Amino acid sequence: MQTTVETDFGAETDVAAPHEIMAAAIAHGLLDGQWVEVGANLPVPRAGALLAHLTHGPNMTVMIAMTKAYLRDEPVIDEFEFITDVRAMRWAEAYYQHDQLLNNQRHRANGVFFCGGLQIDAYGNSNLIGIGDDYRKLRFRGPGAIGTCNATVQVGTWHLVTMSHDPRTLVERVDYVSALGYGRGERDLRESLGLQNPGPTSILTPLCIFDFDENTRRARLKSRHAGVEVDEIVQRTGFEFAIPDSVPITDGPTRAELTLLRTRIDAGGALR
Amino acid sequence: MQTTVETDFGAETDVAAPHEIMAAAIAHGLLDGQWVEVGANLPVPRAGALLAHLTHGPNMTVMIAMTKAYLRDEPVIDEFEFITDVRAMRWAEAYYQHDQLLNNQRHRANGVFFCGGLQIDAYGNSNLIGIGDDYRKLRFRGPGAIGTCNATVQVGTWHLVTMSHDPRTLVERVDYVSALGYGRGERDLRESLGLQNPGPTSILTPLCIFDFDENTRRARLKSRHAGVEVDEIVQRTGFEFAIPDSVPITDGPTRAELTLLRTRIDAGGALR
Amino acid sequence: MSDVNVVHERKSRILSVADAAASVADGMTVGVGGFINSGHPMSLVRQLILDGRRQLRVVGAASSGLEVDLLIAAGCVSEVVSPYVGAEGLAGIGPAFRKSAQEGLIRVFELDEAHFYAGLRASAQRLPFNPWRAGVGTDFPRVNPALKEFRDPINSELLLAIPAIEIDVALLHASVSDAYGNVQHNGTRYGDTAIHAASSKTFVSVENVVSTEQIRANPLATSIGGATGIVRAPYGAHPYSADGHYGPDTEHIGEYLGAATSWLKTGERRDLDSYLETYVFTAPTHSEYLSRVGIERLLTLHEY
Amino acid sequence: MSDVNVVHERKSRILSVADAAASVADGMTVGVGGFINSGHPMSLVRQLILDGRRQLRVVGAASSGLEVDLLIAAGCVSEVVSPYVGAEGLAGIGPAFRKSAQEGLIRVFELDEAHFYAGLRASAQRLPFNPWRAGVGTDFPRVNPALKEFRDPINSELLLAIPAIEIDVALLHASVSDAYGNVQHNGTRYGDTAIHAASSKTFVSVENVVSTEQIRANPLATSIGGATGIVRAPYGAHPYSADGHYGPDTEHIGEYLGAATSWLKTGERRDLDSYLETYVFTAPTHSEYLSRVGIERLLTLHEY
Repeated sequence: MQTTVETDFGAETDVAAPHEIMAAAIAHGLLDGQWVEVGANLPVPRAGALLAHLTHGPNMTVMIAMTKAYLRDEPVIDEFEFITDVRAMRWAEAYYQHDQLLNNQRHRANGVFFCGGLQIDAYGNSNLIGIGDDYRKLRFRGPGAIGTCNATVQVGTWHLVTMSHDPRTLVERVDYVSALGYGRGERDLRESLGLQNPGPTSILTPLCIFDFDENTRRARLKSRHAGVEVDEIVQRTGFEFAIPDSVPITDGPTRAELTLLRTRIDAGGALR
Repeated sequence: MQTTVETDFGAETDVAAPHEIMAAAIAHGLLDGQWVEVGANLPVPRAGALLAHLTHGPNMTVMIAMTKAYLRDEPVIDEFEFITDVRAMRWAEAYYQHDQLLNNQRHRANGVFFCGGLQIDAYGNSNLIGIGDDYRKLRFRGPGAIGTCNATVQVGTWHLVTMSHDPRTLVERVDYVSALGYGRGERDLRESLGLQNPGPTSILTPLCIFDFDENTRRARLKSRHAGVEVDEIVQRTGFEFAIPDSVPITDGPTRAELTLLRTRIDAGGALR
Repeated sequence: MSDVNVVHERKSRILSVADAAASVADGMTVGVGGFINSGHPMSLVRQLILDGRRQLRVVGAASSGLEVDLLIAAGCVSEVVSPYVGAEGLAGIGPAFRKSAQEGLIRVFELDEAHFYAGLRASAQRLPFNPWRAGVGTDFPRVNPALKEFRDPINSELLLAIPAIEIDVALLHASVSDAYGNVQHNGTRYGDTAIHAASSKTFVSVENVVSTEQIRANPLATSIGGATGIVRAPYGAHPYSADGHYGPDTEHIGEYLGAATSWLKTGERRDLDSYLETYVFTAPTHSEYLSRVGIERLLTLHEY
Repeated sequence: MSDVNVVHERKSRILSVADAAASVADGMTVGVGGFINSGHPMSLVRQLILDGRRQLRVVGAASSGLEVDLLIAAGCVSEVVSPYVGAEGLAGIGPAFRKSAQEGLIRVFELDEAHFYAGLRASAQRLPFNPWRAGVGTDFPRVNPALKEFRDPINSELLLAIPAIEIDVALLHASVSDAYGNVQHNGTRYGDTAIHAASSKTFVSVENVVSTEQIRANPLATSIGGATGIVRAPYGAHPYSADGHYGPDTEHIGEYLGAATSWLKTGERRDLDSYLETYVFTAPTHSEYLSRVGIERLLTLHEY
């Protein structure tokens, strides 16, 4: 699989940027018919979801700025700075009143969610609460969990995602678990807690993709993005992880996908 | 207080019918600013609520066919056979989506409710479930409690009301309590159960009004409608009740109220 | 980019009455929307009878009408979950409901409308239960032990635990939808969206299928943003009203009531079987049913 | 019948910013509507600061913006109930929120947005709690012991009990209302109706007061059918957007953020005090505030 593609239309360069590779990897993992949130100010998951929608997801339910949208007929899809941007409303087939959305979780099992974190750990737990041993005196107070605690329980499939591949973010153990991954790797933890999905599928970063060992539930290297060496990943990761004998290159955008990204989804170039 | 009034406008006769007296008694007990349901196919509470709205209740919130309405400007207010009659929508200032209404009980404390029953007992309990000792083999299966169990807990004020003043309806003890009044008269029963209002205020019938003794919580005769003798009430009631030395006549409609009833609220004559 | 952008097209969710009803199997829990004399998905209800469905747990509306009574009369029902089955002034209590409950032919999941929505909400929230206060001190937990008294874990107050009412298939009727399941009701929607939220699948019959552009012109009106399937059914709520389209056909409702009441009073099913024969078994499609009713009658219902 | 029919007239619910805010006393729980950078009732928020309110328990939106940060910066707040306080791309975390939480100047009622709505719903339903599953196995019950793990009374599944979030006064901003408190939002309404349902009183500032006839033309749009009071406040959400009226004033938001970030980074309040002086204390009415912002700036915000 070729990840840097040559193209002479729409792109300033024919090499996919790391964020474009992340978006393509997200898109390739999405299935037609799934329900996916397109957050504001989260350009990579946004682009990945829209890329899937435009390529193989005509029946995906795309939630954009709290509206339900079908965007395959839009020549260029605006990027919004704010989730409250009313420009999304012109596409709306329905509104998601926020409190009612949170009341209606049964149909969310068809959903896919991308969970960020101040810290993400080796067992796929996420922390948006803060950093520091004493909760009453955090060294760094986070913004709060938003809806990550709940979404990671209600959707059918979820991934962790970070734009900061560094040892402060990717840690052995989060200071506070605000979204539960695999705990400390206890066997059948999520099942015993009655949580409906099996846990996070992967951690997506600008360098690589981790998945989780079926037995230990620890993150392990699944693929590295084109141009990234394994050593760099090891150095910039705060937890130890298994490395397969041969580390494949992440399945990045095809030429046509890169053009779609650059001309219709990310015309503003947020990913480059 | 004069309950049969002479009038030469709008009324076929100047004597208030029993149902008109009931409606007036309901109206006199309602306060401006209260929230009151105007049910379909419940002509007496409907007329009472509307009479209060037209006379002294411009700030009452009137719920009619699941809409919020202000009806003082309507020359003649239609009577609906069905709660689903969309003709009410032309007055709607808001819709009450039924499931959301049932989610929003905090603001209902300002409400007044009229609770019917297959049976109503001496302690103000109501039964809409059925009649018979064996629940699995009822002699008479009722329609179900609808929302009476909940409404009689959530509103600030409520009354029992029946159109059938007979010993089968007004019984010593209901076969099944579907809306709780004062139980068997236990002291502080409702308070100990955490129920927010103090219990039913009265039982309204075509013959009389009962209220409840502050100590025993049993129904006692409060007033008789014009033309009704106490003996008749005793004979047609299935429970024993205290009778004051002097039984006042129910405070029926004034001449102006009777005209309002007959010309604007009950033009079809359902109460006569 | 034609290689990636035109392969798949958005799938229409429109299907036939029979195909929608085929999602219902014997023994399932089926939700039926509307409210008393309005908004019931009657083409789908009749199809369940035609299909000979048995042992259904029927979750009616918070106030159910005679659509539930009809299913009982046709022998499809083992249990009814609803706080009310009747027809207001036309019939205080559904006759087949009354007879079948009295004789133990069906079970009644006895509850108040607040419990009803608490149970639906639990299903929508994927919870085993929701709490409710009203009902403590009444006979509800005695006649329906599934409503369990408990002490709340925070203040130790006495409450009822209402178990989740999980619906396999919801059948609703609405004003319009596009081909992709974006449904818009007229009016207050009754409890239809709560039934939908509690259900694994939702099929909605509609008076009109409209363009997605029309849906997008007023997204606030979209009551269900993605029904499993949409059934074309003009007059689909007949003999009940469809808000903004037509009123109830009280004469036809009276015809059913007469037949069902005769069964209640005499034990004789002849009138009821004749009703089912005329309006279901020998009129096995929605259009045949409407022909049987007659266009003249239908045209009289168009006011408000 | 004139003797009975004209005595009382329907009371207008329109009142001034100051009179609405006067319902808030020190120590109360105050709900503030909107969502991140949109729809906050800023004339009312500034009035709380002007009035010198202290020790407020502030229930922000499920995603709160800098309106909560501003109240914290002004010393009004003892506790924040919100799953998020920030400004998306403008500021990942509210600076005054961050500083005050880190230094123990405020408490944070730590919870997820699902818990937030479960707690609001409990208040609206007059229940001591509502259950929720997500959160078991996380650190939420440890850092916020009010979220209590328990076994459900039906299946013994492990759940969290979320206590009722009871609000004394809710402050919201919407598009229009009539004089009688029939409020209509544009757009999705965010969580405003849930905050209203959990509150004893609700005051709503609106861009326009409209006739009841206009309200009646589209009752489906009525989001709150009877607010306690209505405040006339064109540009009332500034510097945040008001859906369908104007976009956010990112320059003004940046001015606040710079001042608050300076306090966070240096401990020096000078810029923050200067902001408060300029836009609150020396501009004590909504129109004086808007004059300070300047009509030229306001007119640039009218797109979409």
